[in-house]
Parts: sequence; C-alpha cells; structure tokens
Amino acid sequence: MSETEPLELGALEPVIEPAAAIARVLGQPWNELPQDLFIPPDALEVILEAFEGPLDLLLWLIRRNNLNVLDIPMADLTRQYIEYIEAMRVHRLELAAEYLVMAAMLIEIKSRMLLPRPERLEEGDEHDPRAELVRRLLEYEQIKLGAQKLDAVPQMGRDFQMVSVYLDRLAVKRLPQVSPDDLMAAWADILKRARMNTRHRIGRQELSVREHMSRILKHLQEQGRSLFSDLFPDPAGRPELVVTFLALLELTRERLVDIVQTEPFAPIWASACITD
Amino acid sequence: MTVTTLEDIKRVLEAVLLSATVPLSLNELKRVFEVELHNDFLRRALEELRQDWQGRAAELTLTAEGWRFQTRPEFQPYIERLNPEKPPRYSRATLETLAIIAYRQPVTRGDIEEIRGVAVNSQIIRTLEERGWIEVVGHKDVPGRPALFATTKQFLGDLNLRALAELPPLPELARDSLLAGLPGPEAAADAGGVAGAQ
Amino acid sequence: MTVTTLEDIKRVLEAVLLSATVPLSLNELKRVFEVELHNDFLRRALEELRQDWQGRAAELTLTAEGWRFQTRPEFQPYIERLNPEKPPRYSRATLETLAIIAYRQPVTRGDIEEIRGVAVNSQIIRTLEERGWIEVVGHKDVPGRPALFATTKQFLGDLNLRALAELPPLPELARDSLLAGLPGPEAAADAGGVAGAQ
Repeated sequence: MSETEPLELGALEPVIEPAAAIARVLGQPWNELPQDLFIPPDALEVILEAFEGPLDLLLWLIRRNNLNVLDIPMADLTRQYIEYIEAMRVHRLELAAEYLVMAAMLIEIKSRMLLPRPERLEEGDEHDPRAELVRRLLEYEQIKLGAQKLDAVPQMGRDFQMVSVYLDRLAVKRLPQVSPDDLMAAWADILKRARMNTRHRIGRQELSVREHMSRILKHLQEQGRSLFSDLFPDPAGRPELVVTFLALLELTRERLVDIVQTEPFAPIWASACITD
Repeated sequence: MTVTTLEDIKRVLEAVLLSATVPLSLNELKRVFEVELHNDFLRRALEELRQDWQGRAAELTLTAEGWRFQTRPEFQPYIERLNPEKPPRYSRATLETLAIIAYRQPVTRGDIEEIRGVAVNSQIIRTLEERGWIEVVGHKDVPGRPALFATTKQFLGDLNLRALAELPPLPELARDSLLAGLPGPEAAADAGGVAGAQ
Repeated sequence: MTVTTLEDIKRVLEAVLLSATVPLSLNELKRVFEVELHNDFLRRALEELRQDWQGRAAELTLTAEGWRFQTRPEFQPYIERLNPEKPPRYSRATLETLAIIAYRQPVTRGDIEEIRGVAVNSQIIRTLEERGWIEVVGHKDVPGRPALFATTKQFLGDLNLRALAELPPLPELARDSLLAGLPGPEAAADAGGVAGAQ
C-alpha cells in the first residue's frame, strides 16, 4: 500500500524508513535529510513534519546512517538546540520541546557514560545509562512497524465492502396478531366500563323496566286483559310506579300490549296483543 | 484483476451491485469499467447474472431507478424474526368489537353499540371483514333487517382454536356483573349458550 | 416457505446475511428459524454456504463481530470508480496511536505518549473513537484516573479478524543493533523482511 508513494531514498539503500521521511517544502520534495542531529533551523519545520517525533528521528538516524547516537558531539548539539528555542518560539514550540527533551536525554546519557562506572557490572544493562533509551527506541520501532502492518491489513470500506442487498419491507404487509387472551382482556375492559356505567345509573333501575315488561306480559297472558291500575304493584314506591309506567309504554311501543280507553275518564284496559 | 471475459464482467457487476446501497442505472454500471462497454453487451451480462441468481435467496431486479439485488419476499419472515419491528396492534375499539362478536355471536351492529355504549365505526367492521375474521351470517328479523355478524373459520384458525368453545371462558363473576349492567334478559341466555354450544 | 432441508437453511441464512447491515452472531442467526437448530448444524450450513460462494464476487466471512458477506478486495477498484469518495487514509501518527492501543491495550494517553515520545493529539483519539475502533474501557487507578483505551469488536470486524490474537505479529527486534548504534545482521533481515512484505 505504502509502496505507491515515492521512496527515493529507500530505492538507494535498504532502510526501513517509510516514504514519510521524505518531506515536502512548498510542494518540492525535501531530500536533504539530516546526517545527524544537527538540523539547520530553516529545515526544522520540515523535519518536524517528516518525523513523528524525536524517537522517530533518532531511529532514522541510527538505522539509515549507522549513526552511533552516543558519538554525537554533544556540545555542538546543545548549542544548536538552544538556537532552536529562539527560532521555534513563534510556532510549534510544543513539538520542538520534545526534540529538546530528547537532546537533553542524549546529553545526560553521554555525560553519564563519561563518569567512571560503578564496580558492580554483572547485571550489565541495568547500569548502562543507554538502556532506557534503547528500550524506548526498540518499543517505538516495534510499534512503528506494527502500525505499518496494521495499515496493510485489508480494511472494511477501504479494501472491501459490506454486502447489504435491498430488503423490500413493504412486500409483505404485517398484520396485527390477536390471541384469545387479548379477546378476554378486551371483554374485561368492556365489563369494567359497563360496571362504571351501572354505578352511574343507580336509581334509574333500568333493568327493572325489562323486568316489569316481562311481569306485565306474563300477567296479561294469564289474565287476557287487565285494568290499567291493576298492573301497578301494591304497595309501590314512586320509582316502581314510574318504572311500571315506562314498561307499559315500552310494551305499547313494541306493540306487545294494547291499551284501550273507550271514553274520557272510563277505566283503562290493557291486553296482550294477539300474535299471529 | 483485469476484466477480459463475460464472466469477469458479471463478477464485477455482481460485486458492485451487491455492495451498492441504491439501484444503479446502466450508465452508472458502465462507469465502473476501465474500457467502454457496449450497452447491449452490458445488458446481456446483467441478464445472465440475473439468471445465475435464480433459486438463490436474492434476485437481481430492474426497477424504475435501476438495477439492484433484493431479497426474495418469501425470506422476509425470517429476516423479520431477526430484527422484529414492533408488531402492529389493533385499537381497543377493534379488539372489543371482535370480542363482542366472538363471545356473543351472532350480533348486530346495534348489539355491539349497546354493549360498548358507543357507536361502531364502520372502518372497524371493514377491517375485521377484510382480515377474514368476521362475516355476515344472516339478518335479524327486525325493522331495518340489520346484518348479523359472526366469526369465521379463519378466525379460529388464525387464533389457533379448534372451536369457539376454546375461547377463554369469561369469569362467572364478570358475566353476572356484565349482565347486571346491560339490558336484555335474552342476552344472558345467548351469552352462555353460544360460548357453550360451539 | 418452510425450511426442511439443509439447502433450505442455507438459503435462509443467505437471505438473512445478504440483507443484514451488520455482521450477525450465531445466536442471532439461530433466532431466525422457527425451530431450534443445533449450533453445529448451523455452523455446517454456514461453512457449506461459504464454500458455495467461492469464486463469486463476495465472500462469507466470520469476524469478531459475526458472520457477514463482503466483497472480495480485488473488486474494490471497480466499486471505487462508482463511488469515488474514499475513506480517509490515516496519518502515521494516527496509525501509530492505533497500533499502540491495539497491541498494548488497555493503555492510557500517557502510555501512548511515553511510547511515541510526543504528545497525543486529541483529534487522533477522537478520529479513532468516531470510527468505532477504540473505546474507553475503564480508568486507571492512579491520580487523575486517566481513561484506559482498548480496541473494539468493530475494529476487529473491520479488519476481518476474529480475535486480537490474529493481529499481525509485532516484529521481534534485536536490541543489540540499537545499543551499538549499528544495525545487527538479524535486525537488518527483520526490517528488510517487513518492508519487503508490505
């Protein structure tokens, strides 16, 4: 994948550095990479962009130039880096700072190397001031290579696509499902409402109308006909009288009962209609 | 890969159409190839691809918007089980109407209105009729000769019942209190009789 | 349609997987059928389906996220010609950050900075989070309780991996080469091998 980018230096020498080491200044490729840690101030920005940080730069210097990082003339390097502080104050100081930390670290290592070594050297590395730097460089290099490998793994969206064919959701219309229990629940709802209605109708004794209708009908079927006043129960409260009267009206309306009065103030007779 | 044969072209079309999220026109499909392909040739490749997919779970179709792969309708129930949309539900009014017809059949619209205490929306009756769950089984011998509704065999089948008697029984208490609150002594006899007799 | 044969099951799996917009786990695929299928049976059907698709434009793969159909990489140039909007290529900084999280997880920002030797740009973390590749899996029990980052299932899925163990192995580097300031022969071989393989 990364092979598509120009790799001019890489073509000449077997370095592991990816093409990113080649920076571009105002669109022109920048091929003059530093030979050591001396970076001309006018190229610093380019270097900062070309490398991912001081570890990257250091690694590149070691790998490409076979530079012994510890043989760097530290005095010159220090002077140079102090100049950078001035140059970089304007912008990207925070990035330059990391390079300065690295320079300081190198100087520290160098100075420690100059000091007489302690007697106990059996464990080797632990007393080697370079150990920590080497560990970090190795770890960084490993991650750097890991990142390249990771980038080479085929990626969804970049190297292949998820297949997702059209699903015609409207093709089959979904119908509500009803279970027998739903019906029972619906019935219970009707009931609940009915009960509430009943409570409101207390005193109207609606059922009584039908009851009285039945009673009157039965009475008339037995008796053939009856005096209007005999149809009313005795004794009866006002509600019952009203309900009986309503029952009679209803029976008349339904043409189940005939009510006859031959002349004003004559007795009123009720009789069951003859059914055909 | 380089496209040289008709098979190659079919494979490329397959890849492009399988991963597309919208139907693709012939012109769009043409753009995919380095070399300019003749429309007829492309159509032939698409037609062959369509036939290759016969008997598979998806089909290549040409819609007004272009070519696309889509799953065959018979697989939809399976796909839906994976990602169940909230199933649609009948309104309370519809369910109550259905319950009244199921438990008290045969009933007229008037009966339903009387029991529910509100007018019956014609749309509800139509919905249940279209579903094939209720039907008119006769007309009541009263003025206006209103239709008598009853449930159908399909209703029993869809609810996994062998007979109306398998409907959940109404609790005794409920029946009494319902009847107490509702007019009609004859209704009492019916309600018990219908549920038991079917 | 009713599912009775292995072929039927394969067709249903095909329909479900072709239309899915996300990879599907074995359990999700199981849910699709009315009858409970044995895992081994389902795996066998999937394996057969995978083989049926050999030589077609798409392939059935199993990743950490589950089963899915995906186009074969060789068709990507054609698909891209249709849809020239390419996903962004990640910068080295982003890739290195991702590599640290992938290989060393769970890690804090501080860990990443320690390894890379430079401050972590918040935008990089955000980019990877938005891609759904990394997530905060906890907080380190140190002052400030910094967030611990790890890669997600989707990261594995997008890279076609079933587990972290399938990540390309990190090269073993010889420390001597650095210590001497000179590349050792084995390091050179390693490095050359890696660069050559890309």
